Order: sequence, then C-alpha cells, then structure tokens
Amino acid sequence: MAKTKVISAKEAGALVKDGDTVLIGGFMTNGTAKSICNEVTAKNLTVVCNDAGFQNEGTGRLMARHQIKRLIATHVGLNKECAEQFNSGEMELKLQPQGTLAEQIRAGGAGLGGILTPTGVGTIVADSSSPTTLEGKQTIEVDGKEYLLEKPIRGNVAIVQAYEADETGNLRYKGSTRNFNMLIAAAADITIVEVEKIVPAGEIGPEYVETPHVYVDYLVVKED
Amino acid sequence: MAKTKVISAKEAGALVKDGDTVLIGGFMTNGTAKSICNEVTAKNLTVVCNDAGFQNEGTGRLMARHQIKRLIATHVGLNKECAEQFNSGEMELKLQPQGTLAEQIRAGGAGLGGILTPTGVGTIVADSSSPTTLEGKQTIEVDGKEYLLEKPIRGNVAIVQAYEADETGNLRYKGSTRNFNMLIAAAADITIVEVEKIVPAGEIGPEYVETPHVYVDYLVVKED
Amino acid sequence: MEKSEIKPFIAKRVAKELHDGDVVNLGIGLPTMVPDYVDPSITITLQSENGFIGLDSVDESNPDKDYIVNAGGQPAGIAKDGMFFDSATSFAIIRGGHVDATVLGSLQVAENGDIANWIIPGKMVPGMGGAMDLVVGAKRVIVAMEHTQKGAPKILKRCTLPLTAKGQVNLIVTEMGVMEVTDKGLVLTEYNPEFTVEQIQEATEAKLIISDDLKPMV
Amino acid sequence: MEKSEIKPFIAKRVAKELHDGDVVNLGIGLPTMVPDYVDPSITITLQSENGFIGLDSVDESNPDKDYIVNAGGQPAGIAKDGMFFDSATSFAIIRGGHVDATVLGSLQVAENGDIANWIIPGKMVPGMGGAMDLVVGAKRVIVAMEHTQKGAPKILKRCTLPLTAKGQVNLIVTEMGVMEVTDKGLVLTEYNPEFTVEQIQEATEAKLIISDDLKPMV
Repeated sequence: MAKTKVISAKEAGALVKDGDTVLIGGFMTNGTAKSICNEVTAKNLTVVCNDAGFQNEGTGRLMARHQIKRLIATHVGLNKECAEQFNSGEMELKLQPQGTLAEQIRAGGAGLGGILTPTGVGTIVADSSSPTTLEGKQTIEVDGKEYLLEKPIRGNVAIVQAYEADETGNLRYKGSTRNFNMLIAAAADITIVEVEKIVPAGEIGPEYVETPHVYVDYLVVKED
Repeated sequence: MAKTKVISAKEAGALVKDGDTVLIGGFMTNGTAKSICNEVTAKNLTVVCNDAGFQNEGTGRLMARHQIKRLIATHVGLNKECAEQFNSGEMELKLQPQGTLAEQIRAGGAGLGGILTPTGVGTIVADSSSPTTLEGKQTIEVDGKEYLLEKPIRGNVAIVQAYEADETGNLRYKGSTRNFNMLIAAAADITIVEVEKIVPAGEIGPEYVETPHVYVDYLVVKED
Repeated sequence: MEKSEIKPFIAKRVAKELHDGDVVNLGIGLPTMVPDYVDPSITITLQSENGFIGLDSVDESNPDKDYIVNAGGQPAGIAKDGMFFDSATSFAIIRGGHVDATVLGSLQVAENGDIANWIIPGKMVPGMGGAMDLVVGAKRVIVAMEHTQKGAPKILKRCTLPLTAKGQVNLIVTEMGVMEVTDKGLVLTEYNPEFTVEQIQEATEAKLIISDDLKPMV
Repeated sequence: MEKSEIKPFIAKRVAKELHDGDVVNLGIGLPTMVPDYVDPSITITLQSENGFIGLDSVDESNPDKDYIVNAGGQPAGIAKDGMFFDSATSFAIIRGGHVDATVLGSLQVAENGDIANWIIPGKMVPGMGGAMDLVVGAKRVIVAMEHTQKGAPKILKRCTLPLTAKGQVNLIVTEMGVMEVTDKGLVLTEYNPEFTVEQIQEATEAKLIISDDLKPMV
C-alpha cells in the first residue's frame, strides 16, 4: 500500500502559489482546516468557500491579510471585512446559492461540463449585469422549464479538514464538518487534508471510508 | 421517531402498477432485490437498471414474464432474452453509458434539470437516429468543448436492496451492492427497500447511515 | 396584540401546518420557535442544510458535540436516527423535493408567490446561503412573518426587492391572518379576531380574496 | 510467436506503463493479466467501476465475500485500504480524471485516437457498460490487443465500427509493437524483433511514423 506524504502546516501553506484558485472546506469555520489556512502566504488568490468565515478566522484569515482578490461564496454576512473589501473595490465577490455551489464543485471533481438547476432562475443570480453574479451563465430550457446552466468549479489546491486519515489517505469525518470538505477533496490538482490523527493503513475499512485515498495528495496533522 | 412500514414482498410487488417506470438496483444481480422483483406482476413497464440481469433472474425475471415494454440500461449482454425481445420488436431498448445513467438518476433525485457530460460525444449515444439511443438529447458547447445534455431520470417506484435498515428506514449496504441502489433510493415517488435485517431505531448511527430514512417509504425483509 | 406575543402566535399557527413524518427546514429567527408548538403526538424531522437530518438541541453527553453546528453556525445536536452528509447531498435532498416544508421569514412576498428575503440594495450583501435552493426545492414554502414592516405592507402585488425565487410561496402566516397563494391570487383563509378583514386588507398591498370558508385563527 | 504466448507478451509490456501509486481500471480479458507482470516494488490500485477501489482476488476468510463482485459480475475481493461506493461516485472518479490509466481491448483503433470496442452492427447489442466513460475519463487510455483480426488490420486510418469515443487513445500495445497516438499520427516506438518494421506496417492500415528512437520490445 502506498502511503500518503505527511507534511507540516507550513509546508502545506507553501503549496498554494500566487494567483491560485483555492477551494476551502467548512461552514462558518465548522470543518475549516485552520492550521493550513493560517500558513498560506500566497497573494491574489481566488478562494471558493461556503462563506467568508469570521474576521481573521478560517477564510477570514486570508481576507484579513488581503490575500484574496476574488471570493466565490454563498454567504458572507458574519465577516464585516468582506463587505469592506468588496465595497472598496479591493476584492471581487461572486455569490452563488449554496446548493448550486456544491453541485459546481462536485461537477468539477466528476468531470461534468456543468449542471442545470432551477435555483436562481428569475433572480439576480441569473442577471449577468450584477457585480456579484458569477460570469458566463446560460439559461436553458428543457421540456418547457427554465434552468440555469452552472459550470464546474475546480481549484489548483483544495484545503480539506477531516477527522482521521489512514496512512494511505483514506478519510473519515465527524459531525457537520463534512459539508464542502468531501466535495472539494475531489476537485483540485493538489488536495491537502488536515486531520486530527493518522491511523494504520486499512484501519478505517472499505465499508467506512468516506473519501478515497485516490483524491488525497498530502496529510497534515492539525496543529493547535 | 417515526417507524417505516414493513410489508411483505408480495405487498411490495403490488405497489408497482401497469405502465409504471420502475428503477431497479443491482449490477448483474449483485445488489438486486430479487424477493421484490419476483412479486411484481404489473405489465407495460419501463425499467431502468444497470443491466438486464441474467435470464429469469433480477430484472431478467420481469423480462422472462414479458412485463417490460421499455428497458433503459448500460449492458444487456448476459441475458440473451433481451436481444430476442428487442430484435422481435416486443421491447424497446435504450443503451446509456454507465456513468451517464448514474448521473441521470442522481439528477432525478436531486432536482437538477440535467447534467453535461463529455461521455458519448461523437458516438451512437449522441445519434438520435439509432433505435437504442435515448430520445431528446441536445449537444451543448461550453467554453469551446462539446457535451451531451443528459436529462434526469425518475421512477414511480424504486426497488432497492440494502444490507440493513433501522426501524426509521435509515440504510446501510455491504460490498459492491451499493451500485445503483443508493441512487435510485432518492429518485422515485415510492421507494421500497429489501433488507436482510431491521435493527432498532438509531442503531446504525448518524455517522454511519448511507441512505437517510427520508428517502425510504417501505421496508421488506428479504425472503429466501 | 402585545409585540412580544406576535412571534409565538405566528409560530403556534405555523405548527399546525406540519404533519406526522414531515421533513422540515426552518429559517433563522421566528421559524425556529415552531417546533415548540408542534402537537406532541406527531413526529417531525428537522433538516439542517449545512449537513444533516435530525437537528436537535446540543447533547452535552455527546463526546463529538463540538463537531456539530446548525445552519446558523451555532452549536447543535443530532437525533439518534439522524444522518450527517456533505453539502451536495444536503441540497440534493432539498432541491429534489425530499423536504416537505420550509418555514422562513421574508422581507416581501407577492400575490404571485414571489419571495424576496435576502438582500436590500445599498445595504451589506450577506449572500443567499441556502435560501434560494430551499424555496425552489421544498414541497411547501411557508412564510412566517409580521404582517407589516413598521406599518408598511410586506405582502405586495409585486416584490420590489431582488427576488429569492419566483412563484414558490404556498402559504403566508402573520399575526393578522393566514393567506394561501393560489392561481387566482392571495386567499385569506383565516383571520385574527383582533383585526377586521378591512384592517387586514388595509395592511396588505395585494388584493385579498376572502375565502368562503373564512375562519378565525386559533 | 506461439498463439498462447501473445497475450502474456502484450500484458507484460503494458505492465511497464504503470507507475507507483497509479489508479488503474482494467477491461475484461487480456488486460486482467497485466497485474501479474507489474514490478513487485511498485504499488498500483485497481478500480472496479461497479463500485470500489482496491480490486483484489476473493478473500475466502471475509464473511462478506458474497457481497463483492467485479465489473464482470464475478466474485472478487477488496484490498484493506480500498473503499466501496455507489455508481455515481465510481464514475465521478473515472470521468473526473482520478483514474491514471485504463487498459482495454478493442475491435478497432484509428490513428487519430478514435476507438471502437463495443458493438458490431448486425450482431447482438451488448451495451457499452462503463467503457465510454472510462476512455473519456481516464488520464491515459492504453489499448492492449492482438495486432490484427485473423490477418485483417484493426489499427486503421479511421474506424468503421461505431465509436466508443473520439480521439481518446494514447497508446496501443500489440504483439508486433508499441504505438503512440500523437498529433502527427501513430508513432511506432517499439517493435517486436520477431517482425520487421515492414511487416508491422503491412499489418496496419494506418501509416506508421517510425520513431527516431525505435527500440525492440522487451
């Protein structure tokens, strides 16, 4: 069995390069790999994340350090710095419905060219003239009903949090931390996973693994 | 906690009505709920299944009894009766790539209007003049690449096999029997699940359930 | 009606709309009060769109309690017959019509079922989160809100704020009455006897159709 | 070369194309012989498109062994670091480019990378199963087959049978040689010394570009 490389949070942070698109898991920092986020130093990032986290926490840490040039998220109301950077023109902000963003990332990991969703039809999300609307959408009619064609999203790097990994990189999660973590793990060129512990190869077992080792490039043990 | 109704295989079979679209799980009968299939008596069915099973077994049982007027599948080579009924004009046969069929059923359960896949572009699967090609496809170009728009598939009834259920209808599977079972469970008006055993409510546990009880309408204990 | 009585009154009335076995998603604020008033003889299951079915209060005895938050990011618990899942599965459940009802507040609702509850132009842009998927996907969309905003109607002929979704609202419950969205328009089916029908219409921009079977709210 | 030696010879050569850590999906027949020849110092992981990673031989000591079949419907086993999943996840792995290589036989391959390996018109229609997704999705598509069908070329200028996919083949390994599909056409990079380059070209309808670095197959 091939073991997955274990690196430090600092080494993980250095895998993110200037200008990269970075997928970050978590929901209001529940399930966000903070050890790794704290060590990212690259700038001009496009960050894809459910939300903007809290001020200086999770994705909010990258925002506080002015590393984000474009944020794609579903909700940013709990981090007032987000509105400031958007309103000042420092940062682009694209707001997508949560179910749509989840499907776009899933499509990115699954090699699909996009998905059709009824969500957002007739709203600002379908209006390309709005500055917070993601570019390049089409409205498509299928069997008399309108849908938005939402394109796949992939990243250069995915920053995932899981509860445990086995040595080969198979993952399990706890509680509501699965959220976007399970989706982004499949949708990036480099997938880095922060875990609380690493168990022997095969200990999780084929019936219980939630994310397969084939998605995982590096493991980081959570640092306090 | 609300318990899910437990019925006999015969009662389950009677839930399928003439002319229904029936989604059947399993891969070459691995994971096919045979107790229920054996009791279906309705005719003129549209059956959606990975394959045609074996002769007189699984989906093949319905075929042997001439209950299928239209079969949507990915592979039918192990049941020679399928070719006979198709060639004689008794049964329509629509062949879809396995990954496409899986996504279509997932889309049906997820309320999507369809998915775009690169699979099948430039092949007979995209050629509406072929009698085995599913109707109503569009070819769509996104960012210069061609995709097939494949529509969602739903059924009136889904016939699922799982290993165990708790009393509320939460499910777990074993081995490679997950295949289409986990997908069809979400994509029908009535979902019936054949299990080997029913355990007390909550015994599977929130971290380990694979199919939530909200998808499950009836349980059947497997009959030998 | 005392200001403090309004929200419990609305929540209590909404609770009667829920049936045994229903899967329900509740928005923040008033809607979270609804379960307190559900008939104890029926069971409803709460969905939390950030990733589980079986939303419950925090269980202090659960060693994994710190891994569980609700859709507002606050500590939460899970029922023993619940299930955790990722966000794609969560919204597959929602968009796929597996949620029987969603109860949520709103800034505006229109007689055609349009709803606007996520953005006020010129103010901070918080984002729609899961709201757009919920109102499109849930089988039944119940708006639970105060009838007016400081006296200004919120139930309109057409929404003026950016929409959350078009034509998705099924029922509106306020402290003044219960209104069903129908093909013909808004039908007032129940009224709070503290108000006359005329007062309710005055507080409503949309034209109310009075049900032949109009009843007092109880 | 004896008829019985052909398949092992091809399988042995294909095995050299696999690298440590590769995730590989093998078609039925000849491709299933490839793992026997993989360098024992490297680890490859086999994907079984019906629903797991870590395809292995049957483990008689596994009490759940009867629940596991391979993509041919035959009894199979799973490695202890494997994982079972549903068919949508399986093809998300395949279509999403997470399979490093697929090795499969073919009826025809064209110099432009087109492949036709699932249907002969007029004969029984077996269905494509997972083949179309595999050749579109795998990072590298390796065709492992006998060079001709009873002397008739299978490596063509253009396929005449219905396609499995357009332009997806990367490498062709036969008992006569190894051919890479490039933008310029088919490049013969290795030859079996039992044949001359002329004999190989004669058995091939497509025009072979002879690599400057042509080597014997070993």
